[in-house]
Amino acid sequence: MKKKNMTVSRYFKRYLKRCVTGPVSLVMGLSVTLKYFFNPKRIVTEQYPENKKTLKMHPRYRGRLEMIEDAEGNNKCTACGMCEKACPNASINVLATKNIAGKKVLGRYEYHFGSCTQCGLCVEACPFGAIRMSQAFEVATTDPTSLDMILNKKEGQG
Amino acid sequence: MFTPSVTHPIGDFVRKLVPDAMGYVTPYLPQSVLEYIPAANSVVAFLINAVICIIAVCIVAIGNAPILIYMERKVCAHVQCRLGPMRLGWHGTIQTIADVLKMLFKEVYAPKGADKFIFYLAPMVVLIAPFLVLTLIPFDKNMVIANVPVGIPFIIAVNGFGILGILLGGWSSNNKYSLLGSLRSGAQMISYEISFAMILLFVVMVSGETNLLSITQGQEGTILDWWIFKIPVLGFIAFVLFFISSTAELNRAPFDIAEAEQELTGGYHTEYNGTAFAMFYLAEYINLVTTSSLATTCFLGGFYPPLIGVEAVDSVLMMVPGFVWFFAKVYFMIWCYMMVRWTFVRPRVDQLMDFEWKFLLPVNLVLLGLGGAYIVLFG
Amino acid sequence: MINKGNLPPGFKIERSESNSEEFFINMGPQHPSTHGALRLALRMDGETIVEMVPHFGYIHRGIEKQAENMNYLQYILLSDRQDYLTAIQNNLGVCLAYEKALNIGVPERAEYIRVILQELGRVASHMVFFACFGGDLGGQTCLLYGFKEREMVHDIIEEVTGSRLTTNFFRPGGSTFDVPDTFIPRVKAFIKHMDKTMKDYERFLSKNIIVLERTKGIGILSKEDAIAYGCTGPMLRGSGVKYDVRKNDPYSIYDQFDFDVPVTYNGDTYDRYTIRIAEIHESLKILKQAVEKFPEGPWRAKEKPVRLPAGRYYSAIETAKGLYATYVVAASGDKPYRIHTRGPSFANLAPLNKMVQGQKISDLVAILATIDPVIPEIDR
Amino acid sequence: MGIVNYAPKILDPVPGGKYLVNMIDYVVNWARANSIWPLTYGTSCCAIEMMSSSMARYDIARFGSEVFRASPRQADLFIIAGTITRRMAPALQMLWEQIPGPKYAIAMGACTISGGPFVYDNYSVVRGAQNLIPVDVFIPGCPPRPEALFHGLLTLREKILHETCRSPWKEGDVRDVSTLDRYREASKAWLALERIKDEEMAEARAKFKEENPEYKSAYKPVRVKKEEFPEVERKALLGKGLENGFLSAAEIFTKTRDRFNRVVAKDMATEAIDTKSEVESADDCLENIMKYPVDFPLELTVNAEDYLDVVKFMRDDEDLKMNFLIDVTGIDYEDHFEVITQLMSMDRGHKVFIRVPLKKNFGIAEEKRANAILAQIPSITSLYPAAEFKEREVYDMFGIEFTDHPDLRRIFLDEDFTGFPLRKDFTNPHMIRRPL
Repeated sequence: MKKKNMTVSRYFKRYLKRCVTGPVSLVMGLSVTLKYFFNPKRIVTEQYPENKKTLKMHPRYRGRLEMIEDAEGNNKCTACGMCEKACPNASINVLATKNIAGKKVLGRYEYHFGSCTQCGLCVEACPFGAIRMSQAFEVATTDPTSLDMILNKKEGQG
Repeated sequence: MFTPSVTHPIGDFVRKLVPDAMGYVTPYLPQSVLEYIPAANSVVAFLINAVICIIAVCIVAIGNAPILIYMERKVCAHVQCRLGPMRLGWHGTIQTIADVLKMLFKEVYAPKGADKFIFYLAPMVVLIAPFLVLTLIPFDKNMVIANVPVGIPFIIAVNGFGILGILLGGWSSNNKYSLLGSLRSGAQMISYEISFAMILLFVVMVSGETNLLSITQGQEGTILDWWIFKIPVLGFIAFVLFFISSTAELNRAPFDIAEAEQELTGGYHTEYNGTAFAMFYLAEYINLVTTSSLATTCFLGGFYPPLIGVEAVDSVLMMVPGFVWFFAKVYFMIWCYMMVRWTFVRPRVDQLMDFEWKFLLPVNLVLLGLGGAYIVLFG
Repeated sequence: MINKGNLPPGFKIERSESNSEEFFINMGPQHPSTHGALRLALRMDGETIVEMVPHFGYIHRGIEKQAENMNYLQYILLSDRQDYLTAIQNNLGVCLAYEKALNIGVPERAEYIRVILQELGRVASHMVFFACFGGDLGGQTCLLYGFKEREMVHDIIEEVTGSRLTTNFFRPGGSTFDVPDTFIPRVKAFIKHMDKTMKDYERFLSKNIIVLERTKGIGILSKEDAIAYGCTGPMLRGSGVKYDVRKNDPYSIYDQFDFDVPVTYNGDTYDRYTIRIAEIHESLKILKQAVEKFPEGPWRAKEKPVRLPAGRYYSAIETAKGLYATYVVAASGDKPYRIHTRGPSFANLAPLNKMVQGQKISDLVAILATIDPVIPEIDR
Repeated sequence: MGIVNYAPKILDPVPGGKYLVNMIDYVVNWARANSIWPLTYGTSCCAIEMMSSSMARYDIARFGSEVFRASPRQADLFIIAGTITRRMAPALQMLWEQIPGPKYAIAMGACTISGGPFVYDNYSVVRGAQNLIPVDVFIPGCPPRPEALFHGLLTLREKILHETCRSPWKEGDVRDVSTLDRYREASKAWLALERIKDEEMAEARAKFKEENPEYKSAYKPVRVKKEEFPEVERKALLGKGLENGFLSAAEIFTKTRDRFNRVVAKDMATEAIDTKSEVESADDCLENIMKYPVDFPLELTVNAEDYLDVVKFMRDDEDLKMNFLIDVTGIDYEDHFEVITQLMSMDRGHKVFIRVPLKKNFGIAEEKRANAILAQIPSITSLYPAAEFKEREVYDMFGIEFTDHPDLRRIFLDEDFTGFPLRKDFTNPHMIRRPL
């Protein structure tokens, strides 16, 4: 803003101009805040713990991984390991076992929530639609070991 | 000079009470003590008076601070389209109490290499100035703690104390950010002290008084008799200038370059924690009260109700006690300070100096001259 | 006497006269205005900056090393985490490179989805800039105003992609999902709301005398310097070079839209601010056109396994910050041999030292805010 | 903080003191739990969500936590938002130490719980904040929503309310989980279980087989039907500069080849270093160039000796006018490096990528090689100031020295870091290979 070859008259012209435009601009700014202050309708706050009942995530929201189970707790997983391979940081362990007929079925679907990035690549990769991203978002815990979860309740079918 | 003189009701009561109480005690006292009774009488009266005054100041200062902090949070929240504290008490009313309690029970330590004595002294020094100023403010006709004849010069003299605390705090922290912050603050406050003083002098000049009570009493009458409106245009300009320079004096945004969280991570109080930080925090808000009180006293008619000259309305307004009006005005001023704080961005340190020396000071001088002319011509 | 020998690493200026007032300040890595984990070593003379040396790497996460052992699709989600403010744009940048390699095109509807999300992302990023710029200048309220509008964008983005910030949405040939039915009405409502609010915000900040004083003539970057230092995006256009990848190296269907590339010529902090505000308006203009013409039809091209043929593939897009280029070196297999990202923030930060010399520490904050760097994208 | 903890000692002997202690507990805990001031600290994506949570829509102020303190000395809560790198770790620990007690830490996001997306193949990220400082609450998510952060805050509040002055707050322990490989641990544990199960089940299985020799599973997994999409042809859009004068790849090549006869344009798929002594003919090169669509930039292979001259020529030539440096980067092949200088002309709109193969200096003893500079190339910082940081990056990542660089230091890693990460043979004790 500093110009060396500024004449006195120009300096004062600028000075006076700023004396006028300055306060005007400040009042304009103030008018915006006053408008917002006196208009409680503009408040956009969502009060989380109080609005728990009405708070709903979008249907596509990617919370934590969960297994799709029917009423009896059976899942559709065949332990093919596609999700495991798709997972960018090996947060999923598909641990297969043999059932009584000697066929490879899902034994334990271990999921490391602590390192999961919720990218949804596993759901995309699953050929049988056995897993989905849940809507859970209240997931804070004081115990980090509880973040290593087992998702399936039952062994896989087969 | 500093004889605390709570004027009529309490003072009289005390003056009456002490001899009465002594009357009950004297029969049981030995003769040697009784000789000193007249002297002791006045000493005891003095002490009781002093205690009452201290309590009164503390109530005004410390009682107001949590309310102000809560108010600040709510004002800023509503300006920013949010709600502010909501969960503690009704709409978060007791949030600040929790904050203060928490800070009192925090660990306190000084950083390595700090000058410990000065480090802990600084927050106390900061508190001195606003308390002293508060003693001079007339909250109502009868409610002034020290009715000092040289009120305004005394305020100007005392106000410099605040800088000292900030400078000491910044310097003793052994932190470059703190040092920069305190240096900025020192430069800023010393500069703005000048225009601050000048506007007070303007008030002294037009009212012809230095005593704050007299200045207030000079504004009795309708709303147009307040100094802000009594002198056309000049009064209002003076009020705006006072507002600006007092904002700078208060170290509040937009003139908060001493704290400048984005630049200096907190400036002079970067290294303070727990109770010491709470004292800085407290000082900021007590300062806010004192400065607003000063503005109210000097420009907004002090404890007088805003009469508009219509009999019916005025009689209603008159029914409200003076100190309510006083605090209503103070809170309005504080609200103005807050709106300004949450609206504007912060100027740079050299621009701040430029603004003071190239704008405020010349305008002030002109104002003083015009004020003098006005008095000569019309007053 | 300060000579090169006893200066900390990186400082270059030698001063012959002894200057006892000089001292060093360390800004960051935890500092409210360094936008994350940037560390600036400042050599100060009182309040004036003599020289500044940036220290990077406080958030260096080795993304490029990690990418060598990931497959191509998995890299898309790492690109989210580079410049998280424009995550959705980074996704596209990576996908464009894959599309070049696989030689697959994108159906029209998918292109429109892309363009709309791109521009929404740009508005969101610029709103963060507006917020942080105001906040760094000391106006806390500005910080909240900017984020308020950004939330609306992210709500739309979340509805479409399933995540607010790290979208991981685009795939070679289209995207993971089609947009829901509510998408277009919501975007329309957003445009309407934005048009109104931007007026308020401009009144709030653009003409404010303190802002003008703080920003005009501060941190001047000349046209020559801007090109030589490799600045892109609003930095470059603020200095008077009308280069926009959307116009000059078009991708997607940006050639079908009518929009201007705003340009200003002073190259100071204020210009970089006005450029971004103007860009918000331009983005809204594109959004309006895209919403009007939004077609029906397939939203994705035929899915192919993402195995790039050996070769080198380069794609450039214009994110909110500037030129975001992805360079993929593919060998056989489904893993890249090497992926390199040219992030805009890294290059934009290069002239910072030149810009801040002789300015005050408060100016540094303002200049840094208008560079609008995202540190994880610098460090990668 | 100490005063409160003496309360039981002083008040317990007093009759009714216990109630008083309980009352003090209640008041102090109430204050602490409801006035949590966080520290302004954030490194990456989670920081933005943390900021969002303090903004108008979510408004952390409702909990009394809007007072984000920039100075750690006034904060109570450390929300570790974002990835922590090894370089950042000392700073993080220092910040934690500067917060006066009682203090709490929230690990926000996957990176601070376990390393998140950067668990495997990573040499620089600390796998979890709990390795460095005691963490009270973990919020998984990448990044967690603001609501999730509030849930974490409420969880922390519950935790604080359970403190008493008989069992006062004390700094927790640091847990070293940095070497924990959750995937492999789980697999290993499962294998052991499987073995036992196999042994146990062997009989039953044999019996089952005997009984149902023709057994076939009744369960048929159903594949999810995916939508069919048409194939679409890709359009190659041609760029244009600010002015006219766009040169096609072939034109640029012939122009450069006229001046430097050792410059060749190879097929982009080839990676081999030019071992042959004779240079490919210009026609072969043009054929290579024609193979690719128009929006592929021209890639020229240039000798290290010619490199500086070629770049200078490209910059200064009136028709080429390569005034903009996009990037300088490198690639490591087994036996050679390649430095790639990406140039663009802002005015004309064309791009040239210059590939410079650099033979590795295998004269250095094998054990020293990891930490030694294996190749040299002249720096172009004097031509393009933009190259300064980029070349430092290449130096940092590959160990290629740029001669005449004004300030060649490591840029992203510490000075004492061993090895150059983007070399293919790079190893680091902190790195865990990705198991899949």
